[in-house]
Amino acid sequence: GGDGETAAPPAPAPAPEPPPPPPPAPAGEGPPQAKPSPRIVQLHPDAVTAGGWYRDGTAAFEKMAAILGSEAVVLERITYDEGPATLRRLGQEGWDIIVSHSSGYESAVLEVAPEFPDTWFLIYSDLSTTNDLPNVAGWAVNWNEVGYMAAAIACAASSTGEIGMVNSAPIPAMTRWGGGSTQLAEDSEAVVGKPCNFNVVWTGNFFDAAAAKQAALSMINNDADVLFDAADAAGAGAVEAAVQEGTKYIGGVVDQCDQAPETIVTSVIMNFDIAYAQMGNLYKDGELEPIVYPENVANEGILVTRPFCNPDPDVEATLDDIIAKIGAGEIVVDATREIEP
Amino acid sequence: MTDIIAASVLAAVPLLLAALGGIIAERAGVLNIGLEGMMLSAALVAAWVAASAATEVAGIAAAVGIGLVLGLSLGGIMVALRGDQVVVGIAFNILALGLTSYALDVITGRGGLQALSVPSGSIRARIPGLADIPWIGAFFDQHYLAYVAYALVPILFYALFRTGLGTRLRACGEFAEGARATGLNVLRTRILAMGASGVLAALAGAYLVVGDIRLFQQNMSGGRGYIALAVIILGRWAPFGSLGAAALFGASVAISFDVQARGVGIPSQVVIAMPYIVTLIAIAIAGKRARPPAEEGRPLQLSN
Amino acid sequence: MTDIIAASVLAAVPLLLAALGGIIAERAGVLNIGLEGMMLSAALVAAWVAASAATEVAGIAAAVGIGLVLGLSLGGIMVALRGDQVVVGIAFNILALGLTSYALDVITGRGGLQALSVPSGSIRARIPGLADIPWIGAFFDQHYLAYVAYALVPILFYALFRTGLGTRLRACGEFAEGARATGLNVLRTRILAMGASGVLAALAGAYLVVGDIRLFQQNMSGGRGYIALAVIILGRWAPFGSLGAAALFGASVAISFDVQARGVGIPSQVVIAMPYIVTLIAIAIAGKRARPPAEEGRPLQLSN
Amino acid sequence: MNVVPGSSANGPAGTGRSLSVKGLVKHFGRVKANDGIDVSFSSGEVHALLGENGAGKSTLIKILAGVYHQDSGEILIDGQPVRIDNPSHARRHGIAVVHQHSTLIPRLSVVENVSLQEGGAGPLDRTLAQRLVSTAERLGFELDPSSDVETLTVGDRQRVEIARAFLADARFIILDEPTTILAPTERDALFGLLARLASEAVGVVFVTHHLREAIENSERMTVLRRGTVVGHFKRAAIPSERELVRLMVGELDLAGRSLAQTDAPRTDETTTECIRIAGVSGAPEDGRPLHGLDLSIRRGEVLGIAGVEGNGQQELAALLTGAWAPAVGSIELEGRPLKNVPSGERIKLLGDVPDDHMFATADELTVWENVGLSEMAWWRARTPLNTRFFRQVARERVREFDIRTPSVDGLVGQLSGGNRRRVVIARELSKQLKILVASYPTKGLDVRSAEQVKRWTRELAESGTAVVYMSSELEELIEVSDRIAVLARGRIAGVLATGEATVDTIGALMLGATGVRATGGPEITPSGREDGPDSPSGQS
Ligand SMILES: Nc1ncnc2c1ncn2[C@@H]1O[C@H](COP(=O)(O)OP(=O)(O)OP(=O)(O)O)[C@@H](O)[C@H]1O
Ligand SMILES: Nc1ncnc2c1ncn2[C@@H]1O[C@H](COP(=O)(O)OP(=O)(O)OP(=O)(O)O)[C@@H](O)[C@H]1O
Ligand SMILES: [Mg+2]
Ligand SMILES: [Mg+2]
Repeated sequence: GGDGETAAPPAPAPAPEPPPPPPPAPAGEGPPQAKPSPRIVQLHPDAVTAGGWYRDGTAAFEKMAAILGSEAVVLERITYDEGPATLRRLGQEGWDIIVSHSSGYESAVLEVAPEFPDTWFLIYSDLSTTNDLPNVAGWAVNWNEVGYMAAAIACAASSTGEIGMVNSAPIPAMTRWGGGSTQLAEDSEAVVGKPCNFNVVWTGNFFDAAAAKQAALSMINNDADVLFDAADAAGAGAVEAAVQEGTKYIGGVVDQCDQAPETIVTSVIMNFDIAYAQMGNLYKDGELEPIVYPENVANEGILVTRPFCNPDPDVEATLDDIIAKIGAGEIVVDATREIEP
Repeated sequence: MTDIIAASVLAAVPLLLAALGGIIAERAGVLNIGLEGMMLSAALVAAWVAASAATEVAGIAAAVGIGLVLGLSLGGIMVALRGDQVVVGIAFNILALGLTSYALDVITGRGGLQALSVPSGSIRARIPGLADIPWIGAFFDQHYLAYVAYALVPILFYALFRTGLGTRLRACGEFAEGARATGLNVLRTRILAMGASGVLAALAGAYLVVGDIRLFQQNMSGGRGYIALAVIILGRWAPFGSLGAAALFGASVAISFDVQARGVGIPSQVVIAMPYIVTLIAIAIAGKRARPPAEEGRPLQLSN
Repeated sequence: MTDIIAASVLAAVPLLLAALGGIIAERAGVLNIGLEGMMLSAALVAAWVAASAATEVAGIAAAVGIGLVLGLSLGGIMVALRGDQVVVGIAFNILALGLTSYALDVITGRGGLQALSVPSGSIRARIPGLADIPWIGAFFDQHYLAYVAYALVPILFYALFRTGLGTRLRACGEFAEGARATGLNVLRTRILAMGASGVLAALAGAYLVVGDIRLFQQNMSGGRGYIALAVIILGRWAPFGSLGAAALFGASVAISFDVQARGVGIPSQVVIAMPYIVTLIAIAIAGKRARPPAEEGRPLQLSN
Repeated sequence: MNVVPGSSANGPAGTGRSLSVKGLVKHFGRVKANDGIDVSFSSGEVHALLGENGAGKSTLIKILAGVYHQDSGEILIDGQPVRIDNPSHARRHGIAVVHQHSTLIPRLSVVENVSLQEGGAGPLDRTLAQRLVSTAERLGFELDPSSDVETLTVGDRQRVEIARAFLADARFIILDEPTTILAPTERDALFGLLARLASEAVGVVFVTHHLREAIENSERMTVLRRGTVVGHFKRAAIPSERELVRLMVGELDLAGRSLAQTDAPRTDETTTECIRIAGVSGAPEDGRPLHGLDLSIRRGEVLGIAGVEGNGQQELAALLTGAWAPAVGSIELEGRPLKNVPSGERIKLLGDVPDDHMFATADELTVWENVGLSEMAWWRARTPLNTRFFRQVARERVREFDIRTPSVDGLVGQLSGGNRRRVVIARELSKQLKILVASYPTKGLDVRSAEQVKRWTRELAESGTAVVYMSSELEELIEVSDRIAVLARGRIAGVLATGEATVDTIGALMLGATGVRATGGPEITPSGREDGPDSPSGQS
């Protein structure tokens, strides 16, 4: 799995309907009021089966619907360029909550939200700003921590001290992911208790599994013995390389244990459930605020799957220690750090 | 119904602009598969410049500039260096896809944000009398670039078939040797035609940004440059024909979305595949009677 | 070093297979841009059948079957119905992309895992003596389809240049009118060549699945069908030439990954754009001297 | 009429002895290309087919070849009606056609081309090359089976096609204007070959516009006019040349003949120099080199260029028309370097009749567009393009140059070979030219048209244009030129004034040329590179 915003298929994006003239925005009105069972809808840029990111995101959205007593309506394959028109149509149709399950919709949300003050526009995975709009809120995953955790587990599980990451295309989530891993490598003596050398190989896209496999093989050939990826669907190729060469692998975004039970140590995952439950509960209680809610290790927005797919007490002990230190603020993962693509 | 017509027009305009660009190149004997990449690059530039300068027109002008440069450069590779037109075109498109996405990241430089928004302008220039006519009124309630596109149809028709310039351009596309024998500089004509082709493809890209979705997104041309190639064939390499063909594709897009919006349970993949199914069928039907310019796609190999 | 050679071979084999398929079609006068879509469709079928039957060979056989059917169908549209080869090829590729991902959803079931895994077999068939030779040993420690690919190079060379069949095929690609005047059935020859082309493209797709990543992923052909078109040009439409060109592309992939894995900080954009930049430069350089089959890409338009 | 019984031929039993057509009709739209043709060809006989441009000769041949299908009428072999729907039917019936433009595959070797008709899918027949060589020997020439066809001269290609047909047991070999593309020296060789074919019991049919050729080399002769047979003669009863011409084209005004009889040259040293070529060496891409070429052409003169084809004519034409700018040496138009003359101006001043109409017309454009092309100069063309004006001009040209086309809106690709040639000439000759470069302008034209072209050329010169006139017919050159320059191996071997130019003096200068044997006689030309102009170092 990987970040949803990266998986738009290079399929044609037919032009959307023309936007209707914006209705006059009623001045001075606050965020919309909570309703008993609001009409809620979730947008995906790809098929909901296109990867764990969408599948688990949909499942979490269904749980949110259960909290609100609403029906969960999911729109798939809304490419980003169709975003504004789709959001506008949904706004006109008077939906109460529109959750965009990809940060790629950010600009569309910021453009359309002012026209529909009675609708909440929520966005999962990242939001740089709400633009002070009273009906926009975001859940922003701290990608640096994702990379930091993956690298920490990899380093702890490594015997050669060489760990590697198959990266995809240099979009910000992916460069921050690598940035977190780099930081861990620098801190590894102190945090993990042994030095680890971290390398990254870029493949340039999110679909070429064969290229990802080659990238993984090239790191294995250069002595890496634990790998992880930020390559979405193509990551499966890297997993295949690890299976074939008998090296270890840290899953990402969703639990990948099923995929290669002998190879996956554990997975660093997004806690979709907690984020979507938060959306549902805040709305139900009328406490939803137009801000950016952080998703990180400390608030369990980022998790490591337990039990481990391949249990290793030493690694788990190190991991518990790191989680505790992050929670206590003893380890600060730099959220602005990116690797040079 | 008016909605569907309006949606069809919106979808048809970029196809039309790109197809007109393709026609110029193909009539001169160059197969411009690079339309897709040119649209995409121009769209990025349009969004970037419009966002920085906070004025749409600057964006359009910059897009036209980049279109010209790209057209002339690809024209140079394809014509002067005799690079294989198909491979050069496709490689350019893939390259443009990668580089525009990268440039987008660099330009926006924001964590995870993947779009360059154009300052909201008045997106439509409604023509008072005409826009009120039922049904066809939708044609006259569009972004001003749409009117440019409409106007280009008769202009290009006239230029191609009623001026010496156009006749000579077509001579280069039909029979390079013959054109050369009459003293025409086939090489120059073809490269310049590619330049003009790039300008029109750029207008198509700019239209997507300023006239339609008001922002730039990775891969936002979404295959329209390829569909434009089909539009050209269905339109028989003629401006008015392409107008009709573009309208047909536009309508098929609008209708398929309308159907989907009404909740008829067609899988989204099928809806998305629709234009290409339509393309294949249409091309297969048009095939027997289609007569491309005789030199289309051929490297320039003049005897002396 | 052996590792890099092995990696190069792994990357080169599907390019080689697809390029050989492309050569057959182009030598007969048909430009098969559909290689990409054929690879992808065949990869899906290979994964699906291999997974269901739990045997790799069944998957390969099914892929070959679908490749034949696709080749003949596209050949029919391009040759018999005279559909524009470029547009039909591209439209087919985009369609194949959409439909394979849709089929993947349907086959794996909604909510299922987005990949069809092939049961692990012995992925490599090591040839005892040869595989131990230093350096070139890597060539003989590959999946058996790689050996098929190697073998096809001399076989295709022989078939094209040393048999009556191949001579007739080339005649159709060089001068359709002349071939017809000699009494050849150009139409049938070209359609059959497309069938053969589809089979080889399918082998390329099957290799990606059973010989490389052991699973099917949406869009997993990843542009290899397009790069194969460049391989053909660099290889000058000849089997041995394409072997060399495919090796070049394979090595450029392997080396760029290896350099990154060693922690040398080359910008990823350079790495990513590399194959396409290499393509553009190579094509521009090859351009002046490249001599494609004279009829390549031309519709079959015989005087009545 | 005229169903000729089998002749003295002693061909294998059971093979076709006669090939005849009855009431053959073929329309193209409103054009009746063949309008009820009855004719019969016999094996063992050489049969000439004559007729003006557009008379329907090529159409008849293409029907027999299976390229076209007749609208009505029938084809009979030994009196039995046969269907010929495609070229393989024709071959099965033993009919082989050598079209005006070779149907050999250029980038295959000779033996590969021949193997195409063999039908086997497996390994190429290794004995084929040997069989081909011995067939050629039997027919009296040599060929190199392994060379690529694209490297062969047109003459060699013709011979390969003939050998191929013979090897495939063709009983009838039909050649469309085989001599049009040949140098005079090669023509005699061809007729020798045709005679051999006839002696091998093959029925030979050939089209020509040269009456003498037909008279000297055929046993039978059929004259077509406007799609019907207007005359049919046996060798014994062949009428006079003049009578043949009358049959073909009606009364011919041969006044043009006297044109060149004005002995005094109309130009002298004082007339303005129009073109000066000084020390040009080197070769254009894919061309053969010129060596230190110096040439001066004055206004109002026709400078004839003599020489065996392939000795620099093409390169000289490229130089004069600006298609090739030499690195060494200079070419000036009235004192200005030609490369400094803007192409738009060049189009106006310079007429170019290339040596093959295939390379000079845009076949997919209409007659009026082709005629007007030069007028529609890059930046000068009037906008709007006055199509009525251009059509009107084209209509005048069509009348003036006697172009046989249903209308000026017809596509040039649908005209007969000779008429396409006339379109080019009409286009080029109707400009206000400073220079005309005419490369073999009478190639493929019927007698009357060839006379007309010569007359137009003279008229143009008299109006002050400098004309460079290439021809392989020495008589024609002598007739039309004021001076004659002889090209041999990329050099000017000499320049002769009207008085001194005779077939003998010119021939002597040509001897240094590539591809000429000292005798220049009718012996069979050996095939292969050593005699083709392809070899810049061919022996002399
Ligand atoms: N494919 C075609 N379409 C339309 N008209 C045609 C076509 N082929 C030939 N014609 C017409 O048929 C007539 C006879 O043409 P044909 O080529 O048989 O003449 P020809 O006797 O060979 O003349 P030439 O000596 O000039 O070669 C001409 O008027 C020509 O324009
Ligand atoms: N209405 C028209 N439409 C298109 N072309 C035209 C028209 N009238 C003339 N022409 C073409 O334009 C060319 C130039 O026309 P014109 O005779 O006026 O120029 P000119 O005075 O002879 O030229 P120059 O001044 O160079 O000597 C002519 O060759 C003619 O064929
Ligand atoms: Mg003829
Ligand atoms: Mg004047």
